Amino acid sequence: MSATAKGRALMSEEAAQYRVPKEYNQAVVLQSQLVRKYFEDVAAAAAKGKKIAYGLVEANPIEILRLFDIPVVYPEVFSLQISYKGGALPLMLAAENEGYSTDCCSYVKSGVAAIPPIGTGQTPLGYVPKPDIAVLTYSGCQIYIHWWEQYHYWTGAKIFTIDIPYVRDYERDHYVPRHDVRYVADQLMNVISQLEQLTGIRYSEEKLREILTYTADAWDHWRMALEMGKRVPTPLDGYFEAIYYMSLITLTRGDKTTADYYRFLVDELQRRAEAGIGPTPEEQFRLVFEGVPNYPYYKDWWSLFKRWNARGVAGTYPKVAGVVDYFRFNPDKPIETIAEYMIHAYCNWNMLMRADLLKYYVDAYKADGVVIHSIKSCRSFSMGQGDFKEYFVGMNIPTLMIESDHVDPRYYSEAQMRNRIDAFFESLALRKGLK
Amino acid sequence: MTLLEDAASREPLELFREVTEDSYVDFSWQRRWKEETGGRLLGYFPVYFPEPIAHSLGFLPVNILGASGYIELEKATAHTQSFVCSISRSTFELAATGHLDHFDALAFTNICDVARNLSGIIKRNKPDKTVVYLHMPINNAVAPAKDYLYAEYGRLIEKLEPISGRKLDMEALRRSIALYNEKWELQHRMEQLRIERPWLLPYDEYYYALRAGQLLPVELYVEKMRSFLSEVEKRDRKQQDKIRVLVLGDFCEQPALPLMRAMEDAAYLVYDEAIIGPRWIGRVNEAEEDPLMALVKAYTDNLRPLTTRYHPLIDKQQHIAELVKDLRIDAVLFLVPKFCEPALYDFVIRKLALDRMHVPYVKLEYEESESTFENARMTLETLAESIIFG
Amino acid sequence: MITAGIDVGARYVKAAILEDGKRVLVTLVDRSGYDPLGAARKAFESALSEAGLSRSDVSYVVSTGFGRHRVDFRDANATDITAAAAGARFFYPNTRTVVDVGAGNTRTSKLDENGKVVQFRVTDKCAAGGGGFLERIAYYGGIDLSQLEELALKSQKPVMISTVCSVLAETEVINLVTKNIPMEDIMMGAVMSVAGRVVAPIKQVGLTPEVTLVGGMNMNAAFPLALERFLKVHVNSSRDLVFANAVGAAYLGYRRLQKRAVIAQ
Amino acid sequence: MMGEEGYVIGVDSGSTYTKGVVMQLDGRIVATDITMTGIRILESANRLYHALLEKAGLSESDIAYVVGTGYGRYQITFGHVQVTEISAHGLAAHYLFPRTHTVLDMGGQDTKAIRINDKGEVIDFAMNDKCAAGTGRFIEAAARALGLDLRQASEIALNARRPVKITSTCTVFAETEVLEHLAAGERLEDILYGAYLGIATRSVGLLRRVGVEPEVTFQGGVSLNKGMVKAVEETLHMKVNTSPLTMYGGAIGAALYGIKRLTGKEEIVMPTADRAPREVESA
Repeated sequence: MSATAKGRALMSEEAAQYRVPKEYNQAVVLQSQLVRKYFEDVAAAAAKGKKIAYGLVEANPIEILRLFDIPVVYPEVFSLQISYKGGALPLMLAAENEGYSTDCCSYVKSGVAAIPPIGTGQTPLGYVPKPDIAVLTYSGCQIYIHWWEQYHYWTGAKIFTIDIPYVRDYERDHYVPRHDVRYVADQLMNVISQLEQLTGIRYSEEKLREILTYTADAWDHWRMALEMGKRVPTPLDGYFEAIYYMSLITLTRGDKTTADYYRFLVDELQRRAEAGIGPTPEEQFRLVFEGVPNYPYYKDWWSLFKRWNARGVAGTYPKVAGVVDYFRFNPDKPIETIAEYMIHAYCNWNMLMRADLLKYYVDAYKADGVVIHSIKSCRSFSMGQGDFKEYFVGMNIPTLMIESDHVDPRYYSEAQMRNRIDAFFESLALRKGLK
Repeated sequence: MTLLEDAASREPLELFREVTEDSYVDFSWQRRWKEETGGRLLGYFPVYFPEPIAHSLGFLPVNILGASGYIELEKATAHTQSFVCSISRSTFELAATGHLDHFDALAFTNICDVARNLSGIIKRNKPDKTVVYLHMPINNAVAPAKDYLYAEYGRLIEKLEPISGRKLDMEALRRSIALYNEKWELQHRMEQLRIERPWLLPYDEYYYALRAGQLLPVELYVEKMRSFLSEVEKRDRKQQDKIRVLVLGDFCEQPALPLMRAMEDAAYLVYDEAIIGPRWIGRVNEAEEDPLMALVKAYTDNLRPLTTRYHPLIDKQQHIAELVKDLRIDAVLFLVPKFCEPALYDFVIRKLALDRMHVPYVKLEYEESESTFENARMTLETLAESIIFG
Repeated sequence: MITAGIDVGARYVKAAILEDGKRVLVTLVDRSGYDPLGAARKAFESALSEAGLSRSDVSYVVSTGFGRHRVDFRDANATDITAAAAGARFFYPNTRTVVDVGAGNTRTSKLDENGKVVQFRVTDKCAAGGGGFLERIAYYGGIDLSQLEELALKSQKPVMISTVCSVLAETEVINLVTKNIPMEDIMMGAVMSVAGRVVAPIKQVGLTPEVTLVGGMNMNAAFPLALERFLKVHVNSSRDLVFANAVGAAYLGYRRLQKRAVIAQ
Repeated sequence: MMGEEGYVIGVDSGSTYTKGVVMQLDGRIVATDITMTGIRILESANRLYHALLEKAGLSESDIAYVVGTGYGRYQITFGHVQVTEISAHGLAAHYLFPRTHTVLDMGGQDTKAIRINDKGEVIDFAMNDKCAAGTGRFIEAAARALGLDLRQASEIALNARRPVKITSTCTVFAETEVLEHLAAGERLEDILYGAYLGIATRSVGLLRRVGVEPEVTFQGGVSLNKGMVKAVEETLHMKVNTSPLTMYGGAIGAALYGIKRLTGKEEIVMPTADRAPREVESA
């Protein structure tokens, strides 16, 4: 094509394929090494006959389970990793042959179909053991309950229940009644005594405090890394890269290696900022992202934004592992701080608080607009996102709504996705006077 | 003549039908009740709610169950996605178009993520409406659950007292519990009648009588239900050679009555989960010293499974085996609302048990706004054919 | 002894006439249009004239399909699944699994050794509309259904198209068209996406050979092949099986008359 | 900068039909044409391109700029530049009806609600979600199932008396509902208009997502369907602008985008001489 009108210079293939130079991109390499080691350790423990626990990302009970030396498998994480490596479709079909509907969450379908009796446990990530116990931390997603029930009836796994009330008072933001924290704390003590009987290990508050000290340190540096998105230009993509960096705060939180990792991450982002390096050649658009990403086509989907030199500055999905902007761990009151951590998972916040958090991100991170990625599988995230759009249109904040699924590849159509993303940036360019 | 005088003179079934159809969109009956009696209106969505608490504070607790296809989903299309159940979308449409404005408070509970988020977006669009979201405990096997729910009901009472203009009185609550126990008892009696002699009471009549129980003042309803049931029990109708079917899945979104009629041509639907909320807890122990704790225990200690409420001590597969045996069931129909994820997961758990017991079953999806039922009729006929002419 | 079967489907009416339950005299197709009863009557009359028979020669008429209740000249009616089972067994006596991909829903059933339906499944709403989907793909591809069949059979590397529902599959075909993928690979991909949506209900009734496909999808030879790729088992398919429901209904009528004759002795 | 003479071609390679328009730099439309997109996008775009030249009596050298839009825009290798059909429909609506602020575009596959400013530039837009795709194709499929051609399917719905409720968002369910109502003996007009009202309700819901500000212009292939226009106006309680040219909204907008690139003009409106009588009184 001959004449490239000035408008088209806003889009560039070079930007779409851009990779951060190696010396500024070690954190993601280190992260995938540590994740691979985590999977190897879990498989080894299972081979030695240790009891395996299944855990959930929201209200992740990892500190308690570390106390009793119980390895934890997170079906949400192995499902998204299988999908990221292109292995989700056979699991969808296998689950649907067993009677699961197309409307069931694709996390649940791949999580159940990957292990016996439906699957074999062999996955692109290596062997994934089935659960002996399943710790149900019902926070932010009702389908967690139904998912854990599936494991109970398919594999006989024993369910340990921790019911975490929703942050639900529409008259007072962030209000958590006293009886909520006491209810969660009482249940934590109940689960602790059950785990004492199961493993024969005595509960030691001193050891829990030590674990929580590492957790708090990793947590604070995870927050420092994410808050670098406030800088103009931002050294990191507060959505697409943050989702890579999010793995360890979930899988291995509570030990020195993880705390050191997030210190290393903050240094690397610091070095990037000083060298003017970022996830794209230049920073033309700054965006806040709401919603779960598309894992099966992650890199292609990301390049639809990179093509416009657009960078995510903040995202709500990484806060599923805990709203790190709002909550801080206090190792001195271990049980209570874990209870409060479990309450402040992103989807456990009500819709008004979620809308306010997004508005805070737009202001504090100086964003040009919001991208809402609605996914068919997850009604906990997606139901009512249309209302968010109305809310932001009312405040004259440009908002794009796009749709696919987070694990099931059958819901991603690139032509439609690209059509909407290009149109959004065309109107955003006009608005920013970049014509 | 006042509304209540007119209602008192009316034939029970005629009143039940009128107030049910009025509750699809307008709730004009409740609006007139509020104007004439000065009482307060509380709308709750869609399954379980502790009605006696609201009643003892002068509220008429009303079960909002979507618009059953009688309203166009225009604002709902803007604010929600299409992969969400229709009852939540039509309930949003009712709120957004002002059909719920005369309700003094709206209450929601944690039955699924869709209903939870619905309460939030209704509050954002109706900022001056009192919206209460109750987190009902799911860890009901442990003692702390009771203290938690007791305090949570306390939070509900704190929100309702300023609207009702008076403090909760324990004796008033005891009287309300007695009244509602009678209502639940009558509804249970009708349920048993459908199980034992389904030919006496067609599905439409059963449905109108059941739904009216959460639309009319309990005093009026109990009186009308007594005379209605005695009339039904005296009916003399012929029993047909139809299979006995257990229906599971319709606990929230309301199946269209013509759909149920089309299926009743082929089988007796002896038990279903429509309007399960009020029938579910059975009885509140009136002998309990503290009536509020009695209400709490009626919830936490109820071991009857319900898809929208988890309980660690319940074995759903054992329960369906007992249900099939006790109700002499020939086949099970999983009637699942489109996009209703909780129902779809319980389907897998229960079908595994039915496979082991070699009990025939079939799954059908429906939407409240459906207007064609040929597929449903044909499916039930085939089920019946394969059993009767086997 | 002459019996007739009228299958009043959502899109097409099919009529079949059977002699002594063995020989199929004639089978006929007509569009249901917006007067299904009129179309049923017309199909029956033209079947009679084609077979050189008059109305009085027919001892028993069984209706089936969507509009079975509205066929006022019937002796009895049978549901699609019962008629499909009888029709499948008429052409392939060892059938134990029947697959009926209709214009609306798709139904699968499992038969015992003497052909009785022991279990059946109806697909989810989202999996419906297989037939209509292929018609639209052909129409907008600027070809007719037989060309679609030809192209699909030629495909070496069929492309993966969504098996969730036909609306998503159509979105995907539009997507693939923008990527210049060979036409035959898109067409076979489309046929496989319809087959893919039928696998779950087949597995749920238990895959017991022989598997027989009944209904309109027999017109497309690529469809049974696509199904065989998923099931890894032979699928009986032939042009006759397009009329399995109508022939099955006529056969049920014949068996009914035989029973009456036995009772009469 | 080019003078006022010279020609621009806009090609809208849609999911179902490929439409094209030849325009002069002063904004006059010289020729329009349409063909089925089919499976080979570039072939049908090329075929259309040469048909346009013939219709306009021009040769390739007269064409200063070719702009592609629609799904197949990246396939049109003979084009100079592409633009999304959302931006294109915005420019076209402003060109055809200058007081437009909200555009409803209904094509074969997607329904789009677009808010534009006083120069036809896109402020905000919303598109149907996956379960509601394929409305244009559904209307054609329903017409074929009822044994009607498109013109009949458009007029016949106008004399509906009691429209049948067809509420499914999904076109597969809607088609089953149409066939079942047919088998139940409902009147043809009532079934068809019932389907149109269902689609209109969802489209107006989509318009709500971007906010409805008069005037509203209805574009895309479905805007030719008088039954659909009536259903949208009835649901919106507001008149909508349509004309024989609104089905070419994408192609016109693409051509206008080319003219703006070449001439630097901020805004282009249809010359009053070209306006049909009805449009003049509303311009």
